Amino acid sequence: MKKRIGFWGIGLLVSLSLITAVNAQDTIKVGVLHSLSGTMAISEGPLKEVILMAIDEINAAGGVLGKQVEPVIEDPASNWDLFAEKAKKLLLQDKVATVFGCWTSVSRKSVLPVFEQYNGLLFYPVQYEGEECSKNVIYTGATINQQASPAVDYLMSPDGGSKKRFYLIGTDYVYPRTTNKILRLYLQSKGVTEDGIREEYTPFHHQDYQTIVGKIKSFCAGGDGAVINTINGDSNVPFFKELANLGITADNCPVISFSFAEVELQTLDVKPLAGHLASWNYYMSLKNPQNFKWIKAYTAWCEKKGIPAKQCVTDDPMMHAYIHVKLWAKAVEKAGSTDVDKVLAALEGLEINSPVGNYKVDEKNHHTWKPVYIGKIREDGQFDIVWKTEDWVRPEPWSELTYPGRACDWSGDGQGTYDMVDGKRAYLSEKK
Amino acid sequence: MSESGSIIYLDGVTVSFDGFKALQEVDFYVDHGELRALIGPNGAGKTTLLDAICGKVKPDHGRVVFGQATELHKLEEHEITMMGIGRKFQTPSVFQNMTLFDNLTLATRHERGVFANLFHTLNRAQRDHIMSTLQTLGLEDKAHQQAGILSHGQIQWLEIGMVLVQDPTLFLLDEPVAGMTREEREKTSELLQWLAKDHAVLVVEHDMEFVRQTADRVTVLHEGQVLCEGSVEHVKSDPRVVEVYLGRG
Amino acid sequence: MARARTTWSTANVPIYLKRSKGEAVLKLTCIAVVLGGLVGSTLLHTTQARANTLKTYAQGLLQPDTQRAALEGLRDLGEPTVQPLLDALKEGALYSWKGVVYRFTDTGTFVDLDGVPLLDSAGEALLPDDMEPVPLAEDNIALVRRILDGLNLFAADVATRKATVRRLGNLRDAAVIPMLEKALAQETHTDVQAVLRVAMDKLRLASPDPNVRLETIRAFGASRAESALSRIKGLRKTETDPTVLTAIDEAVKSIEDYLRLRNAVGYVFNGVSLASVLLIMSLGLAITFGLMGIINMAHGEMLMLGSYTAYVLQELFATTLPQYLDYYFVVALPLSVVVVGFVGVLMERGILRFLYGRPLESLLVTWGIGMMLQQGARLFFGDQTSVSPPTWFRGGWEIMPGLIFPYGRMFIILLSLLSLAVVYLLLYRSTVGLKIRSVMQNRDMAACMGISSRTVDTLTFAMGTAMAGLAGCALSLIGTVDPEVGKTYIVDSFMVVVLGGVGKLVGTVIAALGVGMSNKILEPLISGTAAAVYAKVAILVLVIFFLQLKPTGLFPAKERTAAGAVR
Amino acid sequence: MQPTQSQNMKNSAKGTWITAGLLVLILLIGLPLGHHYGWITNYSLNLFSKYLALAILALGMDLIWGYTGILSLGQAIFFGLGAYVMGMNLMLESSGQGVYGEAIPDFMVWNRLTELPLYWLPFKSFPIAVIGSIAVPALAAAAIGFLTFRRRVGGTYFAILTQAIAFATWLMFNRNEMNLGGTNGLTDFKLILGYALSEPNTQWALYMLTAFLLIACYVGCRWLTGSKIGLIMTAIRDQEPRLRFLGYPIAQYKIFIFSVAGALSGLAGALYVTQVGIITPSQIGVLPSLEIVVWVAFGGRNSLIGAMIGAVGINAARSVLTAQFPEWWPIILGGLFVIVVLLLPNGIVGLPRQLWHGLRHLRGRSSAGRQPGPQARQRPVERPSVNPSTR
Repeated sequence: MKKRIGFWGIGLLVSLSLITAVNAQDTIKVGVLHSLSGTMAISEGPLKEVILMAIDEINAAGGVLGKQVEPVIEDPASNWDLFAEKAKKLLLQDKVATVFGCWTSVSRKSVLPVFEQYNGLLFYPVQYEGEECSKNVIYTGATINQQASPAVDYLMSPDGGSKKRFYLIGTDYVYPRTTNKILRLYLQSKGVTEDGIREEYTPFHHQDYQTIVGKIKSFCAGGDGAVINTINGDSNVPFFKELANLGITADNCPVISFSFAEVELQTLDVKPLAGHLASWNYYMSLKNPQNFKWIKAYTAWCEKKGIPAKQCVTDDPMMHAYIHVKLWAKAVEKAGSTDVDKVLAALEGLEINSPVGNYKVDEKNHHTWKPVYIGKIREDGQFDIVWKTEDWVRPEPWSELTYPGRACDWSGDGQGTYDMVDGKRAYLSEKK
Repeated sequence: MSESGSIIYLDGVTVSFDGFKALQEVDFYVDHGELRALIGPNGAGKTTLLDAICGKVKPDHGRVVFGQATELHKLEEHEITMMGIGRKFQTPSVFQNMTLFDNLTLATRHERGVFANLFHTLNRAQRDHIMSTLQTLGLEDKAHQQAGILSHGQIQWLEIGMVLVQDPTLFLLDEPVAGMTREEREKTSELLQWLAKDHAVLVVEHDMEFVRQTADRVTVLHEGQVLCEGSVEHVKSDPRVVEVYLGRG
Repeated sequence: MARARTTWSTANVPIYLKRSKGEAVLKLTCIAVVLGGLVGSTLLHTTQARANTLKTYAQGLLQPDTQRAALEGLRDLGEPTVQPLLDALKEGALYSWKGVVYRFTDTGTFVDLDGVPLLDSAGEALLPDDMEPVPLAEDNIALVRRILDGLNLFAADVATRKATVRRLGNLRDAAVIPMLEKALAQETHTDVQAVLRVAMDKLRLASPDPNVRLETIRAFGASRAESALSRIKGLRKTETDPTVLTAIDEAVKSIEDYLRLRNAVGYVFNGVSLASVLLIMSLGLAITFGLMGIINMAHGEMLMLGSYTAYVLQELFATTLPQYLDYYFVVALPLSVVVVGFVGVLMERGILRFLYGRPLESLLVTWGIGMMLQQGARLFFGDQTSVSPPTWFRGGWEIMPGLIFPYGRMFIILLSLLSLAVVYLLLYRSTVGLKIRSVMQNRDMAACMGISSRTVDTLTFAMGTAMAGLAGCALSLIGTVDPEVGKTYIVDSFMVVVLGGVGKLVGTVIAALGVGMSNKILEPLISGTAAAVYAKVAILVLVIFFLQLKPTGLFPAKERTAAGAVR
Repeated sequence: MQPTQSQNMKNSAKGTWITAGLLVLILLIGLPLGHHYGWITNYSLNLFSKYLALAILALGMDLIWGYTGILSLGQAIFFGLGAYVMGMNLMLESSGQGVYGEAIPDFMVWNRLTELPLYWLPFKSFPIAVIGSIAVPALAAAAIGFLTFRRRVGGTYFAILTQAIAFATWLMFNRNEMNLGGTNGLTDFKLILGYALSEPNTQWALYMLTAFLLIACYVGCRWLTGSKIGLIMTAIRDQEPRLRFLGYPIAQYKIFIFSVAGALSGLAGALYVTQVGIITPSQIGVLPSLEIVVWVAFGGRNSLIGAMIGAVGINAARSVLTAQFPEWWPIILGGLFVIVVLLLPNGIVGLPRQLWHGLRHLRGRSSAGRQPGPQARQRPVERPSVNPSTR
């Protein structure tokens, strides 16, 4: 039995070195770090597809800097701890030029230290809570002012039913908590009274929403109430079923959701959700030529990959995931190198044509500019656009409400997040 | 005979398992240095009486008094055992995966608390005691073999041995000779008589033969009550006993 | 040039950039056109002319500064034909190309106002890159909305009408009352009429005439309409007229009294409903654990299999005979019992019977099996699927105004009672049950009496799992169908079994009720953002402390050595 | 069957030192050398020392389950507690370096806290954190044991209860109101005792420490199981009632062993968190607890070496397999459970002996070598009583 320890040790090391033995000189390696198994696979799987599709298109057009792009796919299996481990592997062993990946804020937070330590580059495609601005991350997803606050404004407008009371319900993790922290201030700034705001959090996979929906019903009874829903994943099903059963409909108590889109809807029983709202930067049903072309391309890709038509839908994070590959390629060409710092510099203010029309990386804060749409859920799991911002919205990683005067600048000799202290920038990094 | 002389004294003890009264209002005592046999048909409550003494069951009411004034029914099993009451069970229960020696090591009289045993190792005296006990049982050559391999009779002895090394003041033996050959029975009987010299022994036994050659007093239980008590002859001549017990062979 | 907008929010000020476009000249011409259009619309009235005016207004939409005028024009035009145009404008599907206005359609083509698609020479849809999207100015959105509302009030679709009315009713803007009155006059559908009246009542609360307010408030107080409560309370702050004030207080009181009562009833129902869920889950466990001493850690997964049976059948019906889609559930219920029961047979025959008398081992093995089943389901069905209940389970029975007992939950309550009865009869009133119990108490003796203990074991275990299957099928009505669905209630139902004590059904029933009720009574009591969780935890803690008093549960098995717990 | 205790008592000393020596050779000399000459990357070494930390956890599980026969489905609680206590210290060590640049950990900022909760304060000091990461879980274990064992809640009931407790703990740790980071748990550590955790040297030192502690724990456990306590543990597992009527206060012993196991788990947690750099509630719940069981069952539940092999082996396998075909990992793990319990009652280290037994009496009383669980039906010893001509 003593031999066995050695045996295992050796066996382990061999197998590890085997994994690391990936070699191809004349390609540019990029990492894809999305859960392909576990609870997040449902959402993250399609992202991998569009990323590969984008890489395909790039390679077909001759690659970047004349080299082919070679994706290295890792599966962290929806396990936060594995994310860090896999990220390390991608950066240290595969030496990838950039990584496209992560969905949940948890996973992002757990890989962040890795990327900062080894000066890697991560493109993060999902809408998130903001209050972060890493040198090594490009956040293409919406910040709160690009999704949540427009949603509130819509609900408070006569168009949205001029709501005065808001029930904030979410799954208990960083995204809903931070979003609601900011929304609360935002609502107050809009004259919503303390008793007009309710906050509640349920665990992941929570199933029993009887009591909560009961509360919501009486909260909304006045007809001036709305629900802001940041519940994650499968819990939405019992939640909306309960709403439907208790006869809470969109026209007396609309529920606006931030964390599920077409892909998730395809898997849910949509009937009880129909009529309720969502806020995104992109919908599959957007009526513009670029989107139409993109969807066509993706449908073709689905057929090629044998993805059933039912699951072959596009949504906001997919659009961002697709676009940030294109952004990266464009930036690399512009910089003439895959060196992270050069690419980051090239990305500043980079504009690109996307399925939501024009789209650009902010000159300073590593986030992106895009329009915001409010969509009404249809029975077929698609959305009717009921409202859109007049133009693209500037990303604000730091909300004025929580941190007045705080902003983020990586351009030139910018050092990231700073506070304006009597007209001068005080960078947080200097505090450390 | 007075209570003061008794080592164990049951005072109106009743034990019931939902409804069924295994013991009703039993008054019963054993004197120092006495070898008492407890007989009776199945379900008479013999085992239950031993259980009541060593705390395996708690009486619904009544007192179980040990020595002068210790009320056993208020104590935990292990406390009762430490008072000096050793029990051998009807179905032999020894540690089959341990050697005989280890079986006895566990039984050897010594502090039972965790920290007392954390660094405890047997001293020479205790080792000798264990070995000599094994000798008296004629098992010394198997000292370092697994108990599992012993014959049924030997297992009985081993368990008796485990009670021996606890060196209690009162022995409770439940059917010690069940499944033994005649030789083994005689040997056991000798052993018990030798024990009775300086201990009180309470034996539950079906085998009248064995009882006659071993016990000096006999108590007959029937349906949870003491039917009669006395020398083997006296008991045998009692018509009620004949009726309920011997009558049925 | 960048143009900072402050209408967006007072506190945080995102900036909306506008890409600079449009020369002054073009603007001027547009204004001219619009004015011309306005004139035209007032003069000519032939349909042809209308089409033209529509076009001219559409042109007007292109420029920010002429947009409003154009919209107002369209409003006065008050025509169904403007709807597609405005919809397109609202959702950003309106484009201009070479000065012509186009809509981009779902079919991926541009069509002009007459619906003529824009095609290239080959007849393919032409998608020029220099198409200019037409932005809708922030401050015009409300106007567009209003125009569309005006049209929707008379839309063909009832649901649309209702929705529009409700929304207008919530506007607190007395100005819309005439709109509604106009609609009411023309409305034929009774439901919509009712909705219209309520909406108007609500709006009347804002009426300047105190008497109007008074009667409206009294009406609401009498009808105990919760919907008006917050509105009336709000009124209290501003109201000056004393009589109205007293009316308000009375109304508020009567409504709130009613609500208190209603909530109480509601909590009880929730409790019972949860209890029934726990019961139907625990029954199976009670059988396998209580009778066989086997902890079936795969019980949750058995439940999952039940749910997936329902799911698969739904898909089958949806593809093969969609017209009977609703009846899939009728088939699913018994089938899930059969399927999962069969799985139970396999488990028992294949594995568990080698582990009798070693409960810990069987616990681990069943957990392993559960793990495999769970992942198997994940691989096969994907991660999130869900069953849509048959139409007759949608909605619920409004037992008292504003309190609805969902049909789905009521069904589960019934089902749990039913299965309880079945299990009871089977175990205690049938020869099978007699055999089962005899084997469980003394298999050797039973064997002597010619009962095949092996068959009985298999049967009993299968029965346990079958119950789980039934539960799963039923729970798919109110929850998700996913590989982890079993995890949701499994721990609670283990608690129920432990609490109830093995071997006695009544224990299980009472424990289920106890846990369910106390959970649902605690949950509202615990305020804060985590009631659901804390209630759950509290229950677990309570159970643990309860076991301090009665380590063998409420109704311990009546044997001389209480099974398992005390040794 | 396991080697008899008395042989253990005699041989344990010798055997222990031999195995310990071998472990030293492999873990403290072999691998570091390999690393020094660059055959083993930092990454692999770091990974491997994570396995070693988990091996300590497995040792604890083996004590309570393998030796004492008490199946606890809540060991991960104690692992988690240790990890969180240590994590709190690391968190505070690198405070002010978060995204917000505030003195308190980031998650507290978005949980609308302004200063540190009281129960965080003590763990500012490293020594207290170290002691705490062992003491806190040990106390927790003692408390649970006190509530259950004293009332003789055992066997499956104990398993279910611990499972429920694990579940409740998991729920609680997921709540952000606990101010322990909710689902995200504690992460983004920068320093330990002022050394940068990302430094290869620090990681090397941590590896050496882990390996050393593992060996120390192993020796400790061997000593414990070899001592009289070891006898008593086995006795509790095989014949609890008998032992009680030998006058042993069983509950005391169970509580003691359970706490020791808890302490080991806590230590493991503390080492784990420093090297993996994140601890989340997902490491606390029912699932991880049961995984620990399968490590031990796989390695061999009557042997400490077995437990360690199980832990390292299965976790190594996980790293490899989740990289190759992740979606199959749970199925493999579940399959392992079934196979091990059905076919390898003594795990892989027991395999040779088991085979030998199998050969010995072919009329496969395959019950040989099986440990009857605490609740096992007494196998009646029906053999004709031989003539005791022993004199």
